[in-house]
Amino acid sequence: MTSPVQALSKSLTVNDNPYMKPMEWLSLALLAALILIVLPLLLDGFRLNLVGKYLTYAFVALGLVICWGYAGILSLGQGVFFGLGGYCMAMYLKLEASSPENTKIQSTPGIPDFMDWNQITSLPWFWKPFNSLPLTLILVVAVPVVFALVISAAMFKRRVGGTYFAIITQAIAAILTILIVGQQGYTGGINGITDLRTLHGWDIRTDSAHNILYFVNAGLLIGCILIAQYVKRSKLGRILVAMRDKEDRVRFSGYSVAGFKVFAFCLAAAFAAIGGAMFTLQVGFMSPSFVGIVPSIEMVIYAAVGGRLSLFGAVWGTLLVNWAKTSFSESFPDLWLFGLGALFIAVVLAFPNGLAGIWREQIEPRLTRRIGSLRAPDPAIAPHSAPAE
Amino acid sequence: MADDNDQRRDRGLHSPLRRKLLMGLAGAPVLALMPRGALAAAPTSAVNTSGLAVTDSEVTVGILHSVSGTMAISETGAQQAEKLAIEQINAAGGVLGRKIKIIQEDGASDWPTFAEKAKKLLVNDHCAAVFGCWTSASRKAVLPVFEQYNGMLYYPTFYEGLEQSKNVIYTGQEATQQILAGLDWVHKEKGGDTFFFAGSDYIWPRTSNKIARKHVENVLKGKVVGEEYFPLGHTQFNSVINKIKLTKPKVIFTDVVGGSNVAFYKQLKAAGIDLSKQVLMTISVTEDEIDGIGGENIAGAYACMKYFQSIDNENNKGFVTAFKKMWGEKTVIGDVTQAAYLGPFLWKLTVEKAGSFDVDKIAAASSDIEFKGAPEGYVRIDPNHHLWSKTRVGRAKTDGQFEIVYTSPELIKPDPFPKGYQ
Amino acid sequence: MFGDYSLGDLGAIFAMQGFAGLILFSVYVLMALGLAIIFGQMGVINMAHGEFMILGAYMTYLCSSFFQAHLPSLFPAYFFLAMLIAFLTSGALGMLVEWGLIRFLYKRPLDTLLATWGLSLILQQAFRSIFGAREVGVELPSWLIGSVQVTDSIEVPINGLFVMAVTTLITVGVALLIYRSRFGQQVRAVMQNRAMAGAVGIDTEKVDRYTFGLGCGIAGVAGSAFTMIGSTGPTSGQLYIVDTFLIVVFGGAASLLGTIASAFSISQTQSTLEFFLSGSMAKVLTLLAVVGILMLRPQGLFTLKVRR
Amino acid sequence: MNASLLPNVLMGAEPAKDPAAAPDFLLAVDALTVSFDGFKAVNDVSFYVDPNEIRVIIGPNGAGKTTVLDLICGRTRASAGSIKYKGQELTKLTESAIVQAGVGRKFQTPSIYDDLTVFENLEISFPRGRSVWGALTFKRDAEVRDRIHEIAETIFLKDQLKARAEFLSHGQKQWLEIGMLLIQDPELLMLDEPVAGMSVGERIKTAELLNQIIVGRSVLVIEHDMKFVEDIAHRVTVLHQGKVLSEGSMERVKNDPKVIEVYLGH
Repeated sequence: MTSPVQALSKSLTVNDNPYMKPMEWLSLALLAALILIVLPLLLDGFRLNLVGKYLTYAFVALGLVICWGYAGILSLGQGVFFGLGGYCMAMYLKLEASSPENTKIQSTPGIPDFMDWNQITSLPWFWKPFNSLPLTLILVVAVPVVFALVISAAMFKRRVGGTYFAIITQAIAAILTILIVGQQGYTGGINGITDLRTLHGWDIRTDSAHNILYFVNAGLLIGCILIAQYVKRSKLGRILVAMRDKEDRVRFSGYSVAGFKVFAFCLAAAFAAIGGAMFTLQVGFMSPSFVGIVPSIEMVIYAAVGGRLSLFGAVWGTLLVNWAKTSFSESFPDLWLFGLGALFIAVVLAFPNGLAGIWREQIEPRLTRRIGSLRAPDPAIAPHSAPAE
Repeated sequence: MADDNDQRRDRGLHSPLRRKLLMGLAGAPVLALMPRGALAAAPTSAVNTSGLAVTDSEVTVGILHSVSGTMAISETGAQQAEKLAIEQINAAGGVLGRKIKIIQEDGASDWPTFAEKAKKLLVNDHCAAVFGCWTSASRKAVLPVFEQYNGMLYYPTFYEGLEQSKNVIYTGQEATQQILAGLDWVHKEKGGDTFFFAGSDYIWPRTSNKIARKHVENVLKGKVVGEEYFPLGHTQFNSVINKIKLTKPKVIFTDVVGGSNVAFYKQLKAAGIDLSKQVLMTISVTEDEIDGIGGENIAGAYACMKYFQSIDNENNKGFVTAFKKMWGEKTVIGDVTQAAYLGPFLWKLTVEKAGSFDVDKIAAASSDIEFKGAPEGYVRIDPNHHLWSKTRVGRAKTDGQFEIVYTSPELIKPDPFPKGYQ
Repeated sequence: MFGDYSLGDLGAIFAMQGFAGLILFSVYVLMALGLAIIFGQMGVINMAHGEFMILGAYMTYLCSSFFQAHLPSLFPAYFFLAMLIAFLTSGALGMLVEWGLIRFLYKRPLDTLLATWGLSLILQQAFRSIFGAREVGVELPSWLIGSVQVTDSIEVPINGLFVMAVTTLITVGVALLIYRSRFGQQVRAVMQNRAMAGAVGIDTEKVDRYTFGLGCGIAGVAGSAFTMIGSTGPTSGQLYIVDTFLIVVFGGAASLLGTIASAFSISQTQSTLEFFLSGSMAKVLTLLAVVGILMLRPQGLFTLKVRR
Repeated sequence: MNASLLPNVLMGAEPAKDPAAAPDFLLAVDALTVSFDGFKAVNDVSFYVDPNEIRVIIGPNGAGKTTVLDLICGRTRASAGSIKYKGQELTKLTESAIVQAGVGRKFQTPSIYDDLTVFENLEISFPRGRSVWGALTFKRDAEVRDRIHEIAETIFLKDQLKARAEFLSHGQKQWLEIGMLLIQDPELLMLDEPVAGMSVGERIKTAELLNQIIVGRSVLVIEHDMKFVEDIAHRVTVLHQGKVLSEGSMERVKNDPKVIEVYLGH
């Protein structure tokens, strides 16, 4: 009785769980071509820097695909992690820009200008680690992830989920904004941390620096997509999908659901933090306006427009919404809000799977018919599903 | 009638400048001296050596304010004043014989958007000057952009100081200019010796209050009995009102901004604090804000500004008439709106003095530029790129206007890094 | 910090501080009641709740302008009519929104959140286009201005008393409606078991629509009452939404009593903290405490232990 | 495995050991009570299951049968009483820890992952890589594949391995769920109405399936179908209004007057 089973299993070993399916390789190639070749060739330095800024939001959207699309955890506080990552980077850059020579007109030279304005005479302890670049690079990811861990472990252990989690993350975003604005002596207040100049002596304000940072950013984004893809096709990815649909059942398969949710949330926080740090480097400052509720919800819409289950969609969605925002708000600032509002509604009512859904339903079938001879992708394995309930 | 006024004023301010120009550009084509002749101008290659958007007949400038988002409410007036000023300058022949063309961008109340759009105006559009920004945060966001790409920003809002840049002309007051004379006045005239500070929680109120506290404690030998800050948008002030009642200050000194203002004054009134008896001095309420607060809620409060719509002089009458003609009878004009109106004129005068649109030359030529046609009266640019101006104290009336009760006798020197106040 | 004041002063201050807390409490209850119905009973997250409030506030503003211009003799009484109009307008818009949007999303609560956020953006821009970007102030009839002298040093603002009275009336009305009326019975039936309620002949779609309309209508009245205290601008609604949701969640979403208890504890905490700390820090600490408690006790203050 | 080697449990063979003589129960439920809002859904329930015993719980609707299973597998927390599994207290453990200890549970309505394929459903239930790190680094190696194919064959789904579970028939979904339990290889298996809602053909196949899988483990079954109960039960516990009404062999229970009155007599 074993031989037919083994034969069957052999036939399946060939390719039953590849790292990426052909269609995914194609998507990756298209995306990489766009952000690494096409856009840099087509756009001038200014526009390219702008795209670089948008791509930092794509990190957040990518995290949301894992955490919201796959694990079903909607966080309305991703701005918190984006902001924390960005602030960590900004603190390092600010310290570098506040050398005693640069700040000799202050009453206490060598500390950031806003501290001096607020009668702070020595560097607060939590700023000290940011004198070191390697430590900063670690903290950029570690601080948001630890914060995410603290928030999520407490809540998921107690099975707070769904709408409650969304509301609480939103409240945390609100709290952090008020705190940053209120503690301006330590944080730069509502102005944020501005006038950042050099990264370890390298001037980040020049056009060539912007170009280099753009490619670093794009490279990191593709790296994060590959990580997310690894997670998605691992058993953990399937557990996330299973959990989203039947959380109880996963428990009765012997998994500690809270642990998996915490992982998904922390991964999303880590991605957001990397995006935040790259944002600070490319834009040259960080302010509390990225921490609050409004940017956090806008970042959700990027993921929704791209398709909440599609890693590549997250990037496309982010680029599309931001492109629309920039071009609309240049010509019709009033219409833009109507447009954005309508986009939210449309994506929920009419296109719950976003751009990726349109691609899969309209374009992919035609493509596969063309290249069907290469290898027919298997619709059965991919989790094509309507949004979680 | 409005046109008459404008033209009169324009003529008045052009004639001495023309002479200066003559001296500065000896041998330059005579055509340059004919302000109303569009064709007449110095060759563009001479007045623009740094690749700005200047043609033989046109010069491009940017206006960068929030048209959308929470700050749109505040920034509307400034933007309107800048457009009015530019229209008037164009009607009078433009700058160096060139009409001013406006490119307007929306900062959308979002600081990175300000930075992004500022960069666009400088890098893509090569604007010769940009008039804009309102909040400190937006200015901080664009400042590195202006310094990096060598642009020229005319910033209209009264602000906290602690800044000075080659690339910015601050047409509003820095904090000491706005506050100190007012505190002296309230101390002398109203016997103010105990103060309660209440402000919104961000850099401008905190810095202003810091300066005010030093002045009260060190110069006036008075006492600050309370200092409170609220998140932006806060609407519940009953607790602070109780604290005010408890501490019984002679003077309530406020810098609450935005929507919070309305709640603050309404609740103050409801709690029985009568502004005809209790002295309240604000540095954040202009005619614009009273529109939302309601005159009856704030009547009796003193505001410390450099400009009120009710200033009685020829310049201001002309300005108010022209502004209402352009933007509607119901519009009101506050301090920042007037400061914004100064920007284009100061730039024009500087360009004409420098004989060039080049930013470096303008930055250098800005010192000691005088503008006699300012609605607030005579103003002058200090070498530190801030304006010399007077401080006025006005008392709010129920109709939303201010009755001016004090005007500083002299122009006050701008001092963005005040010694002894940091 | 109390050393400088007499005992009488302190007593008066604490009395007035307590009253300040009560006003804040009334405001919170008004904001949260409508949401407690929509979120607690229907499970819909209405992020546009603040905008429904602001709609009510704008209606009050229109009424006030109209009476001032055309019926100055009736101006003292306009506020009552204004509240009614606010209720009807916000309620009607709410029913329209339920019909056009919400009813497709009952099974996807997280999606209602996104869709209603979109709705709130549209409403904000609509307010801005119609009423202008500037904040508008509503002129109050003279009898609502000023304060009542309770003792020499204790004064109580009249508009505060009025807000408290309105809150009490509305709360009692809603409680009667939900727990005593036939409509309330149907609402609770539908929420507990939609299929069964439908099977026994309740028109569940109609109940949904009226429930949502009721929640929005109460938001409208809240907005109307708000004009006495704060300002009305296109984006004012967004300021309240986080507080309001926290109150409802903290109270234990399904219970009106919980909402009231939660509004009471949050308002008293905040108002007491405000007296000792700055407004910003008082707000931060209050919200932190609420979030902290919710992390440890996610079901909120009042929930029944139910079989899962 | 060879079907012919299985003991024919359908004949209702008695367990080898006498329960009174053996204190080492596999599962000991003692004075278990749970109340919802004062309503005691389970009230002072005690019973003991031996290794390899097949125990059926019967009782009218609302007797608390499903709640007892919920309590054992940690889905509901007990108000009082204890549940000992191989000497280990279960009332304090999380659901996943209880499963990892060796207790498997099949739900009343088929509970499978609609969005995943049959293969993936089984793979998730495979008892390896249950930690976050383990799941990330989990390899679909030969052992996993062989085991899945083996189980798939047992549950009649070897041709549906690549199909999404959503598209299975009701009976196939039940089998898949049983398969998911089977791959965990639990020592105590709890089944909640395993043949409810099945066609006659499916029922026969299911009985055959159950027959195979109960070998070498203890089984706790809730069932209404008396014919089925009589076929498989070693012993029967009758619950009524949250309390144990009667316990013993089917024969004895059937003749208990209390039972006849409340349940069988109707």
